[in-house]
Amino acid sequence: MAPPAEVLAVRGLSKTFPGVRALDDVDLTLHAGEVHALIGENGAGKSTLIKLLTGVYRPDAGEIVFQGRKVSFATPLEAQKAGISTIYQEVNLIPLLSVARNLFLGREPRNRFGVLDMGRMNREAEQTLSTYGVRVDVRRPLRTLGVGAQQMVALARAVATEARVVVMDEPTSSLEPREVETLFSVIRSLRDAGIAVVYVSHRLDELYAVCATVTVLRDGRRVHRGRLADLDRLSLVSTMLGRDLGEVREEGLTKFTGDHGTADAEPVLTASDLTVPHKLHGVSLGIRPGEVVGLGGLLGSGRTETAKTIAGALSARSGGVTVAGVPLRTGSTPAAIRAGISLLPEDRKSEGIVPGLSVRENIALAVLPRLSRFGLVSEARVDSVVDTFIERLRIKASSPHQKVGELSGGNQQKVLLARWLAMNPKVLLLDEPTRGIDVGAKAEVQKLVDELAADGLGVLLISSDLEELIEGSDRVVVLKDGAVVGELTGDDVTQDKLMRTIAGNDPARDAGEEAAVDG
Amino acid sequence: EDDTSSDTKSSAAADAAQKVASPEPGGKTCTVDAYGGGKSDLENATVGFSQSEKEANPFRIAETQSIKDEAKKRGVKLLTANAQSQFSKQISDVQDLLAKGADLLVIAPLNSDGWDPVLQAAAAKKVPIVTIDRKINATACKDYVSFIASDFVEQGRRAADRMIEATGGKGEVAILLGSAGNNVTTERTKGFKDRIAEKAPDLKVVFEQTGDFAREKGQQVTEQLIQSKPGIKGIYAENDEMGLGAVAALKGAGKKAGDVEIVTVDGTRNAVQGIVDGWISGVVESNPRFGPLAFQTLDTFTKGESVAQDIVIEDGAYTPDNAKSGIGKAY
Amino acid sequence: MTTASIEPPQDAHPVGSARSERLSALVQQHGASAVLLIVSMVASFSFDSFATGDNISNMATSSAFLAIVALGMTFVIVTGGIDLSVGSLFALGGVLAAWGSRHGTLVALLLPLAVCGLIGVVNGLLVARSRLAPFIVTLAAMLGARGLMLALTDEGADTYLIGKGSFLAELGQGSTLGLANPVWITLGLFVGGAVVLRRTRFGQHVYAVGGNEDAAALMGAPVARTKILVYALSGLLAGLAGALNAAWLASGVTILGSGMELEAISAVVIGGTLLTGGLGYVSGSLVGVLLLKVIQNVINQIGSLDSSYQQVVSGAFLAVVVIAQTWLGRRRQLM
Amino acid sequence: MAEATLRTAPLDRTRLVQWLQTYGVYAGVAALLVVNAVITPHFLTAENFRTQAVQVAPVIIVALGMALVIGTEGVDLSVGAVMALAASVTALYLGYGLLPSLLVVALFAAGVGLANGALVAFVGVQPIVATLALMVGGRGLALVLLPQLKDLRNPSLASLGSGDVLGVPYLILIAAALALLVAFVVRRTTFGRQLLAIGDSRPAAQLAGLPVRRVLIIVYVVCALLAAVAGVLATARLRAGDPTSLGNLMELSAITAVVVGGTPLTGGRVNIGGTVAGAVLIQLLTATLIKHDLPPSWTQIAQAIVIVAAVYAARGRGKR
Ligand SMILES: Nc1ncnc2c1ncn2[C@@H]1O[C@H](COP(=O)(O)OP(=O)(O)OP(=O)(O)O)[C@@H](O)[C@H]1O
Ligand SMILES: Nc1ncnc2c1ncn2[C@@H]1O[C@H](COP(=O)(O)OP(=O)(O)OP(=O)(O)O)[C@@H](O)[C@H]1O
Ligand SMILES: [Mg+2]
Ligand SMILES: [Mg+2]
Repeated sequence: MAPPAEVLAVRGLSKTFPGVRALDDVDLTLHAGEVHALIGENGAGKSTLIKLLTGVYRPDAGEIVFQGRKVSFATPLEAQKAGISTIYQEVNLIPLLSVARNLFLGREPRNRFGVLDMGRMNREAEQTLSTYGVRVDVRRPLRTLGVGAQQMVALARAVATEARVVVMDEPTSSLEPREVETLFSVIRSLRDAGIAVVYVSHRLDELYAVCATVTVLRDGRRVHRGRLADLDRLSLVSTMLGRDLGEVREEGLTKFTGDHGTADAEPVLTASDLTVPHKLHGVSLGIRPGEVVGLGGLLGSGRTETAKTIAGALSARSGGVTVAGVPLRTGSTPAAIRAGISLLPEDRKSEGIVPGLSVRENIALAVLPRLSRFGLVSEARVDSVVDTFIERLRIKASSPHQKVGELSGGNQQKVLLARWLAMNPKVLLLDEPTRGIDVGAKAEVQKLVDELAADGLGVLLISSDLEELIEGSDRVVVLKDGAVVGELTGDDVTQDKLMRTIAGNDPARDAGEEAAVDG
Repeated sequence: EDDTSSDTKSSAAADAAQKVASPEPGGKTCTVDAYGGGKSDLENATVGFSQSEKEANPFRIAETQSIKDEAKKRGVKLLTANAQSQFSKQISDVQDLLAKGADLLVIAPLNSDGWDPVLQAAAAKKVPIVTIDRKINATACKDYVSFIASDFVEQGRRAADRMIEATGGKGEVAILLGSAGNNVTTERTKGFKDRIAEKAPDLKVVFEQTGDFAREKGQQVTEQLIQSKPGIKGIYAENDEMGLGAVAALKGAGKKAGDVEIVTVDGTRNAVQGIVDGWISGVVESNPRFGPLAFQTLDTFTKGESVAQDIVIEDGAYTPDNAKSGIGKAY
Repeated sequence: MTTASIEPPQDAHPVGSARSERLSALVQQHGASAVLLIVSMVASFSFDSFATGDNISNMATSSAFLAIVALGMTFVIVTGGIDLSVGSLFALGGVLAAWGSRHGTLVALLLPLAVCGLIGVVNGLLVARSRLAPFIVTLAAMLGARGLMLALTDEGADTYLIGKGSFLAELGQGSTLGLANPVWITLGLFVGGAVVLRRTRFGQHVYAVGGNEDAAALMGAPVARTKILVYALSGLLAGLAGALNAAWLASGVTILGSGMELEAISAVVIGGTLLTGGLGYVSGSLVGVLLLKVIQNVINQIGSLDSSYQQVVSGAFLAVVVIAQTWLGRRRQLM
Repeated sequence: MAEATLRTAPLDRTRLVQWLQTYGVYAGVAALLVVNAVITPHFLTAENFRTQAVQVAPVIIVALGMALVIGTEGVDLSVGAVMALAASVTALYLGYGLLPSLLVVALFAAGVGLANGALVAFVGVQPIVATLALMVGGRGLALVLLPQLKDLRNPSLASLGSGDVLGVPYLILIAAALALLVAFVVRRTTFGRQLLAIGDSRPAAQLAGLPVRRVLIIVYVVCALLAAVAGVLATARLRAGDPTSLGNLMELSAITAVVVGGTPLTGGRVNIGGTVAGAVLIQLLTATLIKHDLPPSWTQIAQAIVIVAAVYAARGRGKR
């Protein structure tokens, strides 16, 4: 059988950012109908490669051959017109524009006066989206949709254009399992239509589910290329991390060790009957010292809201939070922090890091008043705290004075963890702590959470990664539509039971929880 | 004590009332018949007054006050508006006054040009207009009735005369200009320069910078001036405030009264006091008390008699000779 | 107790928030209109001379020029930018039109458009290509344009006049069907502006650039071109407004336009356009301009206010309106 | 070999750009000084430098406050109005002595700052519009309090305006002290770090438990207080309270000084040294143009060009 035609060939691509060799002499070939996995650690250069392909950045060296012709796109628009369409990492749409306008931006249907044909646009948008399982009023601003739905809009947008190559940079980081399935079926139909797909993800299962071939990047260089089926998960990880296979095997892929014996201690944190209009309806939960409580649910089920309300970032209309038995003034982040609650926010980029400040300043940000006297910062004490945590969490930065915005995702997450650990909290609320983080860093973060729990910290763990939730939590509370719909403890904490509870048809749901929902 | 002070003020004001310099007999006049419209009675009329700038400098305060006082004295209903130095606002102000039923208009224009829309609207309603302190570039007795004001070019000339006298007609002098784009600035500059060129060619204008009619700006510019031109003999400030700013600058630089001759225009109390103190060599008056003359003109006009088209008022001048005695009538 | 009141769980939140979302979008878009309506009603009851044909047509005419400037400003602000140069360009446009009128109507109209549009393009290039902050770029343009205007008029000493009865004068001063020509032109421009902003690709790009510039670039919107175009448009409209104003006044008045940029910005913001970009309405800006003019008119109707009190009242009013706007807008953010 | 040059070339350019970003303003100031020394008579005199310093002092003081506000991603248009307000209030209460009147000035300024801060921090109004309202209303209030310029003959006020220590005028000393103080606050205090964090990413600062509203309010109050100090000093120098024209367009001069000095309008970074240099740059430019008696049209065009050039030199690196 003759191999399918080569659609895209990249040769010797290099790109240097000030101080960083982001990409170094990288090759990549794609054939029609090939679903190609592009993997690597955070900062390996995956997104950079994609941005070079699509005209966002200009390469320093190397060439791109697309459908037999040497190309050099000046803008993403040119690439898109030529037939390379892309879903960039992080949802990249316009939040205030309507869903339909987002979907059609740049290729709007126009009537013969050159004026947009809104009727047609809305109709077609509705149709297109419904094939992706998204049924919404397409005239609404995009941001009123959940992140998952937004991601599906981005997907629909990318696929709807007449593309030969579709590039997806971590498209599933904010999708729930059902939506991931939809995505996979879209990818398969693209493949069958002879379209090449580049797929970037840190979730290995997904790669094995859809991809046929793989390119592994490490520190900006291509270190492997081949059929995915030829590599098992462990070898893939060891290639990616550049470490010995045995070493990786020994450590295992997930770092959670499981149970922490804390069955009958008094809860360090209780939240009772938290109600936030339109978002939460009487959510109650308790966390004991040394316990990791998972919070499960679909996108938009109110997990983030629960965490934010406990941390005082959202004000509850009713309900209360106590820390070690002391009631907390709700709706005030400083009060919650003083009481010992720390929240690692879901949206690391916009709510977590302060990108323009250094690693040092980011770590010291919350704890600064404690390191100051009369408002004057004691640099020596800051240094000692910062050095301690950089070492303890193994934060990789060129120096403590490097800007956090320049770090890789995993290291940014560690900086945030350091910020909170420096506060010596009683409870740690982790909202998607490993989203968008490579396997290596993920394992490190998970190990850290484990250690913290062992030290007696109460942890609330929110994750869309069911595996992580199951392995990491002692107990899982499940939310649906802003209310608690179930709780799994002990041996019930299994993937299967969790799925069923999340889906809302859990037969084991007992009367007590029913009452909690109604009360 | 309030009473007495206001008494002395008003009696001083009476002293200081405007006197008409021109027209000489035979100048152009205007009557109701020529202008269009019918006779009326000022007593029962509503007069609209549009002021150009905020009442925040002595000239504007005295001007508005004089109009208000006169209206009160005559028992005439007065509507007022203030354009806050924004020309487009003044246009709408006057239109608002018309819409509110003003039968007669007194306008202190912010600018000489650009009055077409207002004049048309007034003409449509046959509302007579008297402009004060600045001229409107339009046809007298057609677009407006008369214009009562000082002659700014003449003020510039007289300032030049005073400067020539003070400096002996030799040396280098500087001008502190008013705000750019303002007719008053243009005319006071023209009069001054023309007269210098004509009468004292040895007096050189070596420096012209705007002080925006404000004291602080006058001070700052003068500070730069005396650094770069230490030999400057005289400073002509186009209003008193800038002149007083110049005085502050000279004081700050350790100069003594009389080292630099300062001539200003306006006649505010502070400036006249400056002459008494020896820092200012002369002040050309620009009399702001337009009330009596404006209303008298309107009265005469509405009765059907003829009034002059250009009523140029006679401005006084303050010199070291009369400053002390005249300070009472400064405003 | 809460569960009892919510609808079928699956759709509860989206529907609920969609409804209030739409409501507050409506308020955001029409809040200024409501305020305008209330103020106008109160004014017509309080002052006999307010709701008269004369007064209304005066207000309409004198709003026209600011409105045209605010139209251009709306485009700029929707992209998340700001244009401080419009006041100077307004004055420059007027002077150029009056100067050009000696060489015929065509020159009188095209010259200000060309020059002011060009300055707008330079603003746009500096903002879009050199990535300088719009605030500082247009601040410099404000100084530069005023300098140019002064240079053209012998430091403001010369005022060029527009001949009576010329086509230009007729354009500015005449009226059609009882409405002044500048008002018609303004209305036309706003209808055009609304179509362009809401119903053309360029308009989509304007929103996209303001909503999320990086995303817009990745989605293939021509970010730089869009920015250059909005600044060019703003300059063009400011020049046009200046030219029309000059035609109306029959002269190129040199003291116009200072502070106009802030007036235009206030009008746009009062009209519900977010200064952060991405959201805005052309019609809102028109309402914002009218609101400012009505307030000024009401202050004049009261008639007895000292000039300094007038300023205090305008400041207080502005504060009240933006507070109201922000509260309404924030409800929207929270939903 | 070729490889080596390829690698170093972009780095050198980067370094040049960085150098310009940091020191461009200082280079500009130096250039203007050199040019003036050559072309302007009587430029290199102590008197002249003193004049320039005294004139620029109020601008610097206002710009310091403005820099803090800009650091939080805000802007304060009301500083000129606060200067006018300070002039009015000083004039009104000077009868009770200089110190009492200064206290009242501080109260008024703090009031304006509080109003600005509350609008920004609590109501969430965009800084530019919030402070625009106070810019209009504040000057109106100044005029309501003191309808016209008033001469002030208070000896202590006069000595504040024109006195000196060892030949260095108080004004310069005060401006220098305030600049050092503000620089210290930005670098060394919790407040300074918090301010920058808020300017860089307000949601992150909020979630990190920083007292966002308090910091914002303090920043606007400090800015207003600094503007009031500048207003009092200008009043003292003028020996008159002038609510009409004092501080006119000061907001624009201050913003220009800050931005030309390398502080981005997007917040999160404050460059105090640059701000001072920025103010000095504009002052020297204006002085040059005035001393050479150029007409206003030239002055404005030249300022436009210098502002753009300075900001262009200091601009952040482009994407590509
Ligand atoms: N615009 C930029 N300026 C400077 N450095 C950059 C820029 N973009 C990326 N980098 C650097 O280039 C390297 C590669 O980044 P890239 O985003 O391509 O990584 P990635 O493989 O996509 O990682 P992740 O899995 O976290 O998305 C990193 O060190 C990153 O810090
Ligand atoms: N598919 C959707 N359609 C409409 N609105 C949605 C959807 N998903 C989420 N939302 C809205 O977004 C809000 C925020 O949801 P959010 O994603 O923060 O919840 P979550 O349970 O924390 O999920 P996750 O943390 O996995 O993103 C919800 O209150 C809901 O109103
Ligand atoms: Mg990436
Ligand atoms: Mg969430």
